[in-house]
Amino acid sequence: MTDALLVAAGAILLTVAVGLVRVLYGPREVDRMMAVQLLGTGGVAALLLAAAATEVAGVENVALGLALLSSFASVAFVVASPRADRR
Amino acid sequence: MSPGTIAGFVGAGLVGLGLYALVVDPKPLRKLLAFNLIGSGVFLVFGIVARRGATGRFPFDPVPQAMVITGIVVAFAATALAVALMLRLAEETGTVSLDPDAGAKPDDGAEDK
Amino acid sequence: MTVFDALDLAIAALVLGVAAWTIAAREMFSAVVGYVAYGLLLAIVWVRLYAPDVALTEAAIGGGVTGVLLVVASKRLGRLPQPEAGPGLGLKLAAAGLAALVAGLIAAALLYLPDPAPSLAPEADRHLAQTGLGNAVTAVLIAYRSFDTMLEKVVLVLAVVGVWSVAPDRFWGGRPAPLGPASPDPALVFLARVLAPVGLVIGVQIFWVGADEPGGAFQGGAILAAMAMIVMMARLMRPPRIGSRRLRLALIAGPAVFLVVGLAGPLIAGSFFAYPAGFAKPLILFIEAFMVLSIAATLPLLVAGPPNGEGEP
Amino acid sequence: MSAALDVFSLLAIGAGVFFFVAGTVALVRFPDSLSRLHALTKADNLGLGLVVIGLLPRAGSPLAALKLVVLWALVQVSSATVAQLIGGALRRRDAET
Repeated sequence: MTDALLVAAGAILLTVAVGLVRVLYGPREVDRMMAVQLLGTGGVAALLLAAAATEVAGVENVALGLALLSSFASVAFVVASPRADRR
Repeated sequence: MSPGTIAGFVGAGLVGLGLYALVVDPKPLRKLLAFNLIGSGVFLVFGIVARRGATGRFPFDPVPQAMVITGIVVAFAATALAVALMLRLAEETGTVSLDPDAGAKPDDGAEDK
Repeated sequence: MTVFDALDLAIAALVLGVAAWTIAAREMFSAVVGYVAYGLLLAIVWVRLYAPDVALTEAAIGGGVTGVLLVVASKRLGRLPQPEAGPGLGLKLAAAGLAALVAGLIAAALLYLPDPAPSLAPEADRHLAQTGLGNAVTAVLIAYRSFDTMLEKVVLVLAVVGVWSVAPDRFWGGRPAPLGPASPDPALVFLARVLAPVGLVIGVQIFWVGADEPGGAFQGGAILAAMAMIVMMARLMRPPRIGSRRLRLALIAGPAVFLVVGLAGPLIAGSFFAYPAGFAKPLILFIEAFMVLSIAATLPLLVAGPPNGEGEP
Repeated sequence: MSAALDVFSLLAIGAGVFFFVAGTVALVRFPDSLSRLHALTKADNLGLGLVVIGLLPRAGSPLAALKLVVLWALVQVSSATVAQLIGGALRRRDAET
């Protein structure tokens, strides 16, 4: 069961890694931000699975922090963009 | 391999990548990113020293880990200060460059408000 | 064990790949996005190194707060003309050689680390009961090496002073520029209204459990700081006037309380920065509470930057 | 009983992984930004939700289970809102050009 959970975590990380090619190729800035968003959600899922598999104390707290904050860069992107367009 | 060796090599690689970009890239914000890469590489090396210090009750040595935590916070403070300096420099000279001649146009774009 | 090894190798390749992307990307914004992704990945690496305290710090500061700082900065700087002239091939090769040499030396040093590894973990464990704490990392930060941590808080205050000091004289004492646009998207206002109260509870909880589990003043304070930032981005709150006395008190409360307790050490416990036996844990939590306040005030101000006249109506 | 729960966990987590894969395929293969955004936010939130459901029976205490649910709700709210924000920014920029 532990191995299965780890394999699932690895599979999610792998798909997230594939998604990161959007950071490379864009073509638009939003596409790059979306890949980071995917990394946030996938990272939370992978951490939860790893936490259940390894029982290192406190990993759920890391996942909680990541869940809370992983969208901040995207919010900053949206908030900073229109100002750039108007000037 | 002892636990965390791979992460240690990642740390060494990050220091190398960051050092190269710090020397080669002329843009200040890119230099700042490179500097942060070096920093996190060093933190990872601390991390594997902490992991190797595992004994009995702890799977890690808490002293290097605590140092990394203060290090991350101080690195953020330094980054924020550097960004503030960069934005102010850009406001003064109208360009993003560390080259003293690049923005030497006293009447031009110094005040864009 | 093989599953772990494969996972570790994959994560290592991913981290190095994203790091290489941040220095190879042509546009500044793509590099910054790469760096944010890199920060999130590092949090996962720290979990694998059995360092959940560090992972939490990295997720909050590397992924959240730094992301906002850099994305906003790259957007502002990206509008200006960029000098393109890079160095010549010779310098590039020399730099690559230097970088490879340094990286190789570090890797070699790691291979020849002493075995068995020196460790302060037994020492930390032996005195843990005296502090009343369960989390050894928190004990190192606030009890064993408390002088470092106090000075590090002073560094944060100095950084704020440094950021403020680049303000033009005529704006001194005013407000930093707002973090968000004049008419924020209603969805953003909704997000700030939902996220901020939940984040407040989580931040305080992570500070509170930090005495015994992973977490602590830095992590909790950074989460609270991020919540203050999203509230400011949604324009539900303006950045405070930097001349405000209450703000300045909040900034120095952490190091000041720490210093006062540390200096009172000789009277109550027999030496500087020592805690009286049996009373250590409440005192540590007391100091940490003020540190949380100071960190939560400091980080958003570092992101907001100096007052530049845009903040005044 | 616990074997049945394990099977349930594996099924739910497997389905979650499937949705993550689907979201990534959409992100990589779909032709334009808006459809990528549309597919991605739904797929990976569903994926995380299924992973959380799969892990619920393994949570040590009701409080730990509650934490998992809160975590999922947080991701749900913030990623849905961010998708809305990004969509809005895209539309504004397309209107200008």
